Amino acid sequence: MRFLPEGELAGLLAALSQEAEVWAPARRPNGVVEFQKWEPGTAVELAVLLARQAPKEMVFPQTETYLGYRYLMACPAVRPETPEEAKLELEGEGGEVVAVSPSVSHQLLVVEDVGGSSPTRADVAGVELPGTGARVIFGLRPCDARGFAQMDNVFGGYGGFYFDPYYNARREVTTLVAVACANPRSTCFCRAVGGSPSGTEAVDLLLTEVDGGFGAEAVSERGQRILDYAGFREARAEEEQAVAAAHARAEEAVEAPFELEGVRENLRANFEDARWHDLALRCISCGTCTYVCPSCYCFNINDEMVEGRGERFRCWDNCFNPGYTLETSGHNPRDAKAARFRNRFSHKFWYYPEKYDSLLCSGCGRCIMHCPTRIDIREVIRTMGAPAAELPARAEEE
Amino acid sequence: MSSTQDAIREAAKNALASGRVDYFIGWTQGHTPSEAIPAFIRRPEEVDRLIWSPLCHHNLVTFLKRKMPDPPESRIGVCVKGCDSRTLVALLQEGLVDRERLYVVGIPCAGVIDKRLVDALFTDEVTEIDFEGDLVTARTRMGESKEFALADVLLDQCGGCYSPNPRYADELVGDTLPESQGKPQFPGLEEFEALDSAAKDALLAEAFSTCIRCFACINVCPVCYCWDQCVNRSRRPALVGQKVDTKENTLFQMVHMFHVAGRCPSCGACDRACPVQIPLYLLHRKMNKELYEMLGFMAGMDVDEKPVFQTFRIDDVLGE
Amino acid sequence: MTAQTETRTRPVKVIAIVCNWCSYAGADGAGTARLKQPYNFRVLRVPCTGRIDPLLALKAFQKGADGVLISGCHPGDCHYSEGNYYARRKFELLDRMLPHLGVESQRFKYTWVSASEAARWQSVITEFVGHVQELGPREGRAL
Amino acid sequence: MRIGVFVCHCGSNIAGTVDCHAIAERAAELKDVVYTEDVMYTCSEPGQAGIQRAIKEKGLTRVVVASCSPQMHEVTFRRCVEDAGLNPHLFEMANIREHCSWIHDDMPRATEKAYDIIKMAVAKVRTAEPLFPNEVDVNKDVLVIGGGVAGIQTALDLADAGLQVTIVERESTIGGTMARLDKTFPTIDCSACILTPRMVDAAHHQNIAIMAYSEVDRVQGYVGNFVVDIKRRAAMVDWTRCIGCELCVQKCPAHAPDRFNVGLAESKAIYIPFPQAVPKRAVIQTEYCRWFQQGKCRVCSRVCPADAIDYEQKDTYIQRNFGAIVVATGMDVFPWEEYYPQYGGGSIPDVISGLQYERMLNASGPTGGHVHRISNHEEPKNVVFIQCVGSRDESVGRPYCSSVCCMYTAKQAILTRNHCGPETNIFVFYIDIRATGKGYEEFIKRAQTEFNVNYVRGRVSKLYEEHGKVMVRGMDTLLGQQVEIPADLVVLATGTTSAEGAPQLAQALNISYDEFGFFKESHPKLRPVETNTAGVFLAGACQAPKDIPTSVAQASGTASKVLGLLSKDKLKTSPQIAVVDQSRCVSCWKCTDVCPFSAPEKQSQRDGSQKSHIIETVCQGCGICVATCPVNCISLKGFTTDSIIDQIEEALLA
Repeated sequence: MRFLPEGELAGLLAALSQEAEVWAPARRPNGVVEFQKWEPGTAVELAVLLARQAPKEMVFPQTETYLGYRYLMACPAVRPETPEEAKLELEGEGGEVVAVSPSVSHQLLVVEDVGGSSPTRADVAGVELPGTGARVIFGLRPCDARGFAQMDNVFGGYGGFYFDPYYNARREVTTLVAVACANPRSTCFCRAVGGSPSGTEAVDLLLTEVDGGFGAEAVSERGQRILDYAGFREARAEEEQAVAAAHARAEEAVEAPFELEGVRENLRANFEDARWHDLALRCISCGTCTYVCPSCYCFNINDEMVEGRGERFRCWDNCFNPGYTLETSGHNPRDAKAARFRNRFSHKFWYYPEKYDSLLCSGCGRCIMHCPTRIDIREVIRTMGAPAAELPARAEEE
Repeated sequence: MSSTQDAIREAAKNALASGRVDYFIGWTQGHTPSEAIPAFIRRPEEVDRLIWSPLCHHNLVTFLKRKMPDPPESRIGVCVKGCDSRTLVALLQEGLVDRERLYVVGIPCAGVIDKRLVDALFTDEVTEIDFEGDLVTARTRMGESKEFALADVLLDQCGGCYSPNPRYADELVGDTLPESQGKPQFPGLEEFEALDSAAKDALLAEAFSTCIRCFACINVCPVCYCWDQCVNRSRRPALVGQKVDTKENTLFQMVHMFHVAGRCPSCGACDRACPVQIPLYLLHRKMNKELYEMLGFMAGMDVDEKPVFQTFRIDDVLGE
Repeated sequence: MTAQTETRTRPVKVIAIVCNWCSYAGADGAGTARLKQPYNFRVLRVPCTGRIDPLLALKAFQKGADGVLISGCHPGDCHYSEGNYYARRKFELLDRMLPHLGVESQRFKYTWVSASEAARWQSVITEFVGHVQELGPREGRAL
Repeated sequence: MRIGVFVCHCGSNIAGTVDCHAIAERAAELKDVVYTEDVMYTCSEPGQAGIQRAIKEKGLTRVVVASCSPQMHEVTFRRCVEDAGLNPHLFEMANIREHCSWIHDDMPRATEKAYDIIKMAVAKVRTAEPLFPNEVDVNKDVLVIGGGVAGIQTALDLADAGLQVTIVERESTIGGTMARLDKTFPTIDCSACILTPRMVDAAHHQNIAIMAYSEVDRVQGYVGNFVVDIKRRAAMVDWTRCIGCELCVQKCPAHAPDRFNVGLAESKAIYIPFPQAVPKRAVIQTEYCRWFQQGKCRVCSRVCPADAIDYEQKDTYIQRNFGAIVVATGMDVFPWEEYYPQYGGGSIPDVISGLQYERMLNASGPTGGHVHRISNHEEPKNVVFIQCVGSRDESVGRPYCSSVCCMYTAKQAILTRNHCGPETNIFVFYIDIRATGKGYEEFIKRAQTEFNVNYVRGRVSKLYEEHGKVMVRGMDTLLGQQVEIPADLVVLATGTTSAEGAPQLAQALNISYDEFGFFKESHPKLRPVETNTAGVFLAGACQAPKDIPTSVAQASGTASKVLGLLSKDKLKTSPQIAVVDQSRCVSCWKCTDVCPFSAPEKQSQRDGSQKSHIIETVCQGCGICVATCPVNCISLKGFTTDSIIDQIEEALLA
């Protein structure tokens, strides 16, 4: 194990920022801790366990422009008629022009580069997307890192089904330097979903804060390279012990509020259960839980255009949005609040696991912390993930 | 305080036992004793879950809005504090809730805690808050503990509250509080008002740049009822762009603000729901101050009144 | 000239949203009387000021307008009898709030110009655009 | 979508300041624009034919004409594209004349602006949808407001054509201002001899109902289907019984100023304005009546042979439906006393208004047609007329010409000569003589030559009393010297002003009025008797000061327009109305709160919910509901929120 003395932290970040953009948790003017671009002088805030939002937007920004386009008009009044246009004019019997089918468009869709930030899909490998230079996310927690692993399944070309060039262009150049959790919150439940306050899934380098500095363990080749920084030294035995003790203490502090076994099957069995409605009563159907979540990945695609110039972009979407499953007919199969509510938990503990054999939750507890009415995912899984026979009774059923 | 709590439980029990309501909305303890959360009680024997303390900040009128009751035709019992009741009055003014389906328990309120102020006193997670008279004790998960005066951690809107007593209720529990006389106060605006235009813009730009368009402010707002049809989501007309950036986020917030103009009594639910702590309350309170100065109007005071923008007076003294 | 000074000195863009019956006709009258006016305003015609949602004015600012003018029939003269009474309340609130949203008060005005007040239209639009030009273009604002 | 853009030169009106050809070329780059052209006169026959040809040959599905104001030619071009097979609402005008070329000098900048205006119009027409008018039944009854000579003429014309006409007259008799005149120019024929037979015709016409002593209280509805509340003022006399015998007037002990005689005489508290009144019915002026003021008397009640007196009478309201409304409320005499302190402001008895003098000249007037001084009843030796009092005078806020004073002064001067004989000196102070009608100039010449009237060119600066005379001090600008005339009688050629209450009536009718209270016609040349509210028409001096021949001519013109309108059994309503997308309606009912016309209604849906629905024939298209609907699910056809946003974005595009 290597060791970074406390005084070397700024030096490490400075060294990292020579080669990469470094993002680290820091306080905004209003005191909220968010991942921000680190610059010399930025105070990294590690005492607050979780940044307000998971760092997923470093790789999967909330708004991302796919392409820009513009319409070019061919106007016969000022330009010679194109052969295509000439063809559209149908000769009448007497030789006079009788009509031009108004349904035939004269417009050409031209994919145009908008400020260098809008590659076509074909171009993506060769084009520099914003934020696709080397990046280091410093100070994220093991649960945050697991969120990336869970999103990777979706965007990374699972079964050759879908490879998201934008996501991967960033993901490939992003190094995750996690800091193990020292004081887990009451909302933490990583252990219940197979994680750990010192977990290393998707982590490149794991730091553990102990007296005098950080114990450092490389998990990947990339992480190993960071350890080349001269500020690291070999950890002393008592430091290694302190790291192990910190890990153990944190492990202890995380509650395991539910058993995973059978959850998937029980969710399926309880799909139509009326208790979803009871649990959802408190829900205001906003999207806070999904937007602060390290693994929620849904998005939609929009076009916005002014005077023939437009952009196609994607934005985060979430299952509480009315447009999420809205059909063109106007029908929404998930019209009721409870149905939308059910989807979020079922997706995380049933649909996604069925597809990827992994959960879509890393137990960070942000959804509990930030929910305006403190809806508790643990309570939901505990209730709806239990066998029907064990469910608490409902008033009407008595 | 505990007598008020008992009275709430009693009222809930009666309403449920008599079949007057299908469920009763009050507050209960959250997953730690540092927070209260909305509670939905269906059976008389569950009423002991209900609590009353300065932690009960949620405006439960939110859960009366259309699309919230489940099933939709439910008869509901609900607790309202003074400011909450004004949002209920605003809904009643427009006929947007059916008062026949409601049983409203009004609670005079001397102020609720701004949990964010308490959290800011600690680095660690606050998991316990106790009250003894005007003394508040907060403890963290790691055992750190501090004491302070209740007045220091009240929501700033609670100081100088113009309507501590419910403006509308079927039953009143607890003792009526003295009502403030004279002009309503709109505290906490001086600093903002003194900024120049560029500084105000900078403040708003910083605040709105962090907006994630989660709709918590809008969905939690008791007088915002368009739900799925919110024009902020609408693509036709495309009033607000769907890109999440400072400019569009600002317009997004303006839609909320101008749509509740004349109906928002500054309950502050939006401000407390915002996960990124945008000072929404600042703008809404400023708007309400302007409305008061403009037309002497305060939202949600009288069920028989009409919201200001749905009516007019020929002799309004406005403009040129 | 650098890009920045260009920005500071470019002519401002003003959107005037006017009602069909009074102010649009007043502006027509000003045209018929050849009353000279500034170049940099664009007129948008709607049936009534009551049809103008204040959010449209905010939208205009957000999309880069340096000033927004709303003009309709004098109170009492609305073609639809009541439209401008509603508009008066809404735009008064907007007028009061804009300075707190980072838009200087002189960048917005709501007023009344009747169909017969061609000269008044000329002076209203000329003064308004003048004030906006004094403040200069708005750039990089949240709204 | 295939949009054609036609840029009009309007001769040099536009092309003088805007490079029409260049913007036509540039407009071809706009999205969806497939054809552009600049045209000398788009509104001309070949111009319109060119648009129609382009629609057919180029397959245009939408058209933008960049030319003058839509208030000028929108109707023209809508018809033009409709004739070529397009829906008329897939057309938009870009006003680059009134809003651009005419207000600018600098061609490059004006051209840039014109291009922006075209871009906005193209953006708007892109979102346009074909709209189709609805048809509604037409009520063929006509309301004429005002029973002066113009109202009577319109009513008779319409009634002769078979329509049912109701005249609502504020006074207790019809006749208006003309009934008070002695003679009319330039023929010096008797005013009453012309008017009273027409009044009687109106009264006896089976198609005309006269509601005198009544006022229009409220107007609802729309063209073809107006609903009008009419207030019948309490006359305190049951008109169904009153026979107009005037016995009550003779016996009434209470005196009142005689309004018909403009204060030159006294009348009684119970009153019939003049012997030929139609209807000839008595009215108690309660403010002068002893019974109402002091609670005793009741003489009229005792003497009335018809038992018509009813002290308990109240104002009554009736509601009637009409298809069209003609406003013929006439004018008032300028209240010179308030504005001309230099003329004594009414304190000099021998300074009177033209209308007062008219009554004095009249054989059935208060003096029996004798001209005498007010102060001592002596025949005047020097009579001075002063023109343009309350006309063409910016200092009293009356810049307009009252159009009748020059002529009636000449008439009165001639009559003075007839009444007073050759010994009397007659002076007329004038600024200019405006004698533009048929035979008018000759009439002035006769006054000057045949009747020896001294015309002095100049304004009178001051009138004051001295040694029993009214001293007239003024400037003779032709001689260039100050003159002072010791007058016995001074007659002010008082100008005309809009009728009292005209703005209030305009507001009730939703029509425009100018700063002086005269009602605005839709277009001074193209639609001179129409207003901007469909179905409401103007006749006579309520629109602008007019003399009798012009009023009567206009009144007949108005009648023909009303007949044209009501010749149809059904009317097409404007399709530019609000419509609710019920799938998005959140049933908040704000629309029902704010609509001035009660157009939105609650409509039950199959699922039991209620959604807003706007009644097409009631909606007037103002869009107040649209701006109030929080979800924007109401759209105003032709002015959708999208089209407004698109125009804003287009205008602000760098």
